[in-house]
Amino acid sequence: MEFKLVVSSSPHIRTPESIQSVMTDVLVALFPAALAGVIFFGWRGLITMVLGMVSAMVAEAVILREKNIFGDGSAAVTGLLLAMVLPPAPPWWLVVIGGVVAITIGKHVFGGIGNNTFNPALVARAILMISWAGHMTGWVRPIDLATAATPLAGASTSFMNLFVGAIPGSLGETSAFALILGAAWLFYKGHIDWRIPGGYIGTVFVMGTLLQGYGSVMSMISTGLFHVLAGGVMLGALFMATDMVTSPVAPRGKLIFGIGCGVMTMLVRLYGIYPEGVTFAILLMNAVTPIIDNLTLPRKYGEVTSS
Amino acid sequence: MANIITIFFGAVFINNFVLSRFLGICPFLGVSKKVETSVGMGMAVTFVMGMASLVTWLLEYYVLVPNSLEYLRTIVFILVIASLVQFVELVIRKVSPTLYQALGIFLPLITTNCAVLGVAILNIQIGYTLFEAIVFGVAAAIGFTLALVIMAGIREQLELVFIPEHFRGVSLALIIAGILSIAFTGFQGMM
Amino acid sequence: MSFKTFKGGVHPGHFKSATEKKPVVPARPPTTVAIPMSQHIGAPCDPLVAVGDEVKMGQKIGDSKGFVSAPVHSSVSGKVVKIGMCNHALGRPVQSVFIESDGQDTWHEDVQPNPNYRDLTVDELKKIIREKGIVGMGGATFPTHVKLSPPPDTKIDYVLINAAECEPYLTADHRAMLERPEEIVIGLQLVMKAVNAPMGYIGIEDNKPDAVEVMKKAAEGISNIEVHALHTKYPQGAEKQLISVFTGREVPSGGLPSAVGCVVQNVGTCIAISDAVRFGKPLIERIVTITGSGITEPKNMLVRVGTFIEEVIEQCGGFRPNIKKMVLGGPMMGLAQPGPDNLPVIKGTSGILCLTDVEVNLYEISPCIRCAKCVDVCPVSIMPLFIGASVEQGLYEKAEAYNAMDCIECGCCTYICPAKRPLVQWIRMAKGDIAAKRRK
Amino acid sequence: MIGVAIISLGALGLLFGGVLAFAAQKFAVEIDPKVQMVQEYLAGANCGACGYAGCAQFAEEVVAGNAPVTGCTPGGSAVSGKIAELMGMAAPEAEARHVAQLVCLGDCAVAKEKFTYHGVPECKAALMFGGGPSACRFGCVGQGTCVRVCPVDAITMSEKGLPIIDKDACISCGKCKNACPRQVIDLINSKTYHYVQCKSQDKGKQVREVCERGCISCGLCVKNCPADAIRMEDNLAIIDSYICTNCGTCVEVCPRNTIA
Amino acid sequence: MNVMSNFSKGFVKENPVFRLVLGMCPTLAVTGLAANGLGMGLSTTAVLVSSNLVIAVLRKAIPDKIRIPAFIIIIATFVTMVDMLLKAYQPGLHSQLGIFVPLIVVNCIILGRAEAFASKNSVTNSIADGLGMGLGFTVALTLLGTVRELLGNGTIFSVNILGSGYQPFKVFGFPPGAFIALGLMMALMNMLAKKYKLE
Repeated sequence: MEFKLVVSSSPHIRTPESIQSVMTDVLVALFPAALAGVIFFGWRGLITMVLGMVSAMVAEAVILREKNIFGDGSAAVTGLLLAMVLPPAPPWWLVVIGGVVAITIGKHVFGGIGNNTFNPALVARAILMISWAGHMTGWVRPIDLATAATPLAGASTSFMNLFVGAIPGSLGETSAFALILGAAWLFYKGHIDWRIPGGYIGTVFVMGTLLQGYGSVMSMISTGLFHVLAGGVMLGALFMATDMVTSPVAPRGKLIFGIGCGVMTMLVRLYGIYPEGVTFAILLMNAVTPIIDNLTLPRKYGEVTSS
Repeated sequence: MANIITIFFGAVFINNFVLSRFLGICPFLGVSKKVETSVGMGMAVTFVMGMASLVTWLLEYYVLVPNSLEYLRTIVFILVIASLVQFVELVIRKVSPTLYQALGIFLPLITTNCAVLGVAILNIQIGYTLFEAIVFGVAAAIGFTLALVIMAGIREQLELVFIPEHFRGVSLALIIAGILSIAFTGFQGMM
Repeated sequence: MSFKTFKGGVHPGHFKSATEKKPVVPARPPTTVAIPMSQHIGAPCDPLVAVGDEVKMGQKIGDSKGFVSAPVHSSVSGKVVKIGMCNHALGRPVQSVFIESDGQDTWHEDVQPNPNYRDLTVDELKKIIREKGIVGMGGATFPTHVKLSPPPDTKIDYVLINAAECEPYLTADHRAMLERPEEIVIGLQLVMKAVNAPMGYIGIEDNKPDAVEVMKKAAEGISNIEVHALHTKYPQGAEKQLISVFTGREVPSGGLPSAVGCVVQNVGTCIAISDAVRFGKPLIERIVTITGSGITEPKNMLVRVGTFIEEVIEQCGGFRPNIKKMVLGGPMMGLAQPGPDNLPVIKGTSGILCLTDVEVNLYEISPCIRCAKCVDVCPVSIMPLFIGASVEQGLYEKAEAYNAMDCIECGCCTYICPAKRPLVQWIRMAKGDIAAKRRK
Repeated sequence: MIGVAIISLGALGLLFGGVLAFAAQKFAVEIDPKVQMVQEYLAGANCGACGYAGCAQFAEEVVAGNAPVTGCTPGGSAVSGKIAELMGMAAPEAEARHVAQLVCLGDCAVAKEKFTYHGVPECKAALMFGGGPSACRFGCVGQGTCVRVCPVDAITMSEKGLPIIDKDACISCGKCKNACPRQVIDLINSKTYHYVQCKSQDKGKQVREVCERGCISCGLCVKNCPADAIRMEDNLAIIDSYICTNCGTCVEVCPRNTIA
Repeated sequence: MNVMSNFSKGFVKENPVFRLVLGMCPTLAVTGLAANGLGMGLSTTAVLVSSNLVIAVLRKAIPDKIRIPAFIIIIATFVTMVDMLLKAYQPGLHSQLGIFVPLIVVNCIILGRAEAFASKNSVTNSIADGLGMGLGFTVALTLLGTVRELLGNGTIFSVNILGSGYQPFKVFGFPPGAFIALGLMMALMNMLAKKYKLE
């Protein structure tokens, strides 16, 4: 026979989806929030995001000795996510160090994509936060870019501003509207499950309502809503906690993970010395993900419950 | 009562013995390869640290202080802990082989666990009462167990992936501990 | 219009349009056939003929004493020219009887019609089904008489006919339903009688509305047979999933369908049973779908068992030059073959799939990104990602702990995996290793 | 002052010593003497660096064969040497070194392939399909299982699909030999005798069809060997290492350059 | 095994920190500043050498059954002495090292070397072993301390190196940075060991 055939194990047809396409979908989903960041915080925001992505991608390409700088796209996602949890206008070296730290310590010491235990962007953010707390809390008001405190630190604002994102805060976390828009795309593509964001946001709302919203029903609901919309909960719940690599795989585990993130976030906010706890909460839950995974294996088909 | 809760919460989360006080690192790195083993180790440590807190506190305030022998503290404490552990091990091994398999086999390891001696000395340095000292000892051990189990879970999962050669083993374990330590700083200021 | 569904599953493209409208055409009678002595799961047969013997069509030429086994028959009349090794769809060459046809196709005297087939006793029925070499024709080739002999204390409530044909590309069952609906119903009735089942269901995926209609008509007036349209979802036709869909029961892990009072049969098997019982014809031919972009003229053909695939391909106009892969069976569970040479069609060959570069993408294996899509689609709720990774690291005990043995090898996880990981292949390796360890 | 210290320490020592001595007798449990001997050698710090719960458990696991003899890090090389000796695992270094050698020459340039294999990169997995992609039933499968099992990374895969063994790095552990499903890796001392780089037991004609370098059992080496060290077994030349004088005649006469 | 090789193996081949992974608690805890690392290392060395000496001298006199408690007492005695000496002459360092001075007694290196080496070898060899191991430990601690201090504070032994414009990478001064820095350094050591075939 003149041609040589390929022999492989079944199945012989595969979904067209690939890691690269998944990562591209995530980038697309992040676009509205990134755009909102640029609108509210100007060209400095854009530079921060580009810098974050480029430094992460370059670091990854160097480590993998890969010429294609986009690679599978995961470094771009990490870099962009990192930039979105930074203040709008940090010093350039801060962003570059963050990108490199995320890719090296957050990802490649574990063996690269898929192996990391912790969310690389959040690892980098936490390390930057501990090292350069001053630069990491340089909050500014949208548009006029005057120095200001975040709503979580006591600044008053309206719900409309909270929802649209016209509040001081990290570059990509302020606009709940844009984040939801992007997440809807990921839901549609089937890349994220409702359980993590649902458990997370639900818990934050419930805990905010019950633990801080004293007084009337209205004040309870508005306090809960405030905790959901202010700070990094939306970005964390929709894009950070749902990171496939570092969250549980089983449905029940995902719900537990989301609730755990919510509880931890609210504990830090209400009782800790830090105004915001999303980073710590998600990192902590990342750490217990293997344990959750092992405790929430789904019941296999036809399992004999008791014999 | 509130004081007790503060001591407990503080020792488990805020000033976790392993992750922020650097006590008991050797067993933390050595015995964190399997979740099952780490749970057994944690239980043994909890038991011993509670006992050690009790005994050393009594010795300090009823033997050393009355005789102004505080300078012998290190010697006496380590002697007591070593003997205590060995004694308990011998007893358990004879009395209940099952308990020995689950708990006893970890006991020898605890003699040189600096967390035990550390907790005894800290109890005296901070000046806890007897009850507070025992709570502190047990809480510190629970914190140790928590860190150990989390670490073991992560390392079990990492068995399934290809770790870069030079990072295999302790090196990566230390980096994970570092990130865990960051995550635990979130508890700062609670209580 | 859909009936019910099961947990998990995937929705690959159907790719059935090339052949679903094409009636089954009989293949040219083969000049030489190679009849493998093992065309089923279980003990292989020993040849009953010697080189130089004259055989007739339908003559039994191989049998075995094993219970889980089925005899094989000659599909031509002629002379035995060789008994030796021949390639086999399952990968390893097996002992086969090579028969040169005399072109007469004279039937053997054992092949006699039985007009009073309705009066046969249960034992007689089962005996005929065994003697005529009937095996499951969906691809698994489990001897049918074994399926029809559940443990004595089990009561069978339902006979389910798998007419879902959930594998993409294949249309053999679809055409069989359109062309021979009565025989399917008779086959089902015979199976129901053999296992004393009060109720029979026929399940068809709702992407074949014409087949649903034809079958409903054929079953009209028969009170204990119902035809249902099922969700179009792979693996709708898998035994355990079909049982869940119809009865809501779950086959216990490691158990057989009879444990929950069910027997599942394929459409093709029903026709074969009807042929065997009514006309005494052994299983010597079957409908095969020859399709894929690598074949010049896709067709549904009635092919004799033992016909060389080379000859079948030739009758379909031959391969296109850009063929990359040849698969026996469907694309989700079929087996890729090194080539069409010296490889006969057997009882379980439901399709010959010729794929080109378009379909055969040689993906590189990437690291798992734990997206958990394999967990979502797994119809038996196991953890393909962990089993795969365990086997990759050589940790077979861990693979066992993640329920590798419960895998039905449907291929959903591998199909959906964005990292293109060969999960099923790893799981198969784990199953092999674990089974070997358990035997010890 | 000093007196008090001495008295109290002494009293404590006596007390604990007495209690422990009592307990040791009262609660004595039998231990395997070999375990006890291993325990003697260990550093006894109960540090846990070995990953086991203390020296006693480590000693047990070593005797059971589950733990490596080098596991005791505080003890260092001296301790591991002694344990290895006790366990009868001391490597005899006096004898000549046998290193892993590939005994197949069938790279993609000289050996035919039936099909292209695609899937799990394990030789065992590739063999499940029609007996593997290589047309030769005895040749190297080329999926690199040996590369992955080598503990010292001494094996790499060439571009032509054959493993290359770094003989200096090889530690003669034999893992590659055991892992190879086709058994085309042998531990051979290539300095003292020659060997045939083929495992095919097929007849010459079949070998010619699938490979340019395989042994075709022509028998030239057998005829020409001055020491009568070569015999033909199952269509394959085999050189007896005890008789081979390392003269090199067979290498010269082999028409397919199969002998090295 | 001669005296020289007993001495030198502790530096690289069997370095207690990087190769044997022992004595991790003080290694991580006190290396925020290079000077603390040096002080801790030297204190440990002093205890290690003295206890090795005494144990080697007494190795035939101590009954086998009670040797471990005996060793512990000897070690604890020296630790207490070092504790007192530090308190008297280096009060600053003493308070910096804090609880980790008395905890030298449970450092696995010391008891381990006592049991595995000093109790079975001559006095000279034991001193060489103790000195080598101790200095290897000191070097490792100082190295780690230097790296952490430089990155986390811009100084080495409190001498400003990176200039006043340097914005310190403060994480290396805190517990998480200790873990991460040691982890990275250990990976580096693994790489070097592999390269120079020190397995």
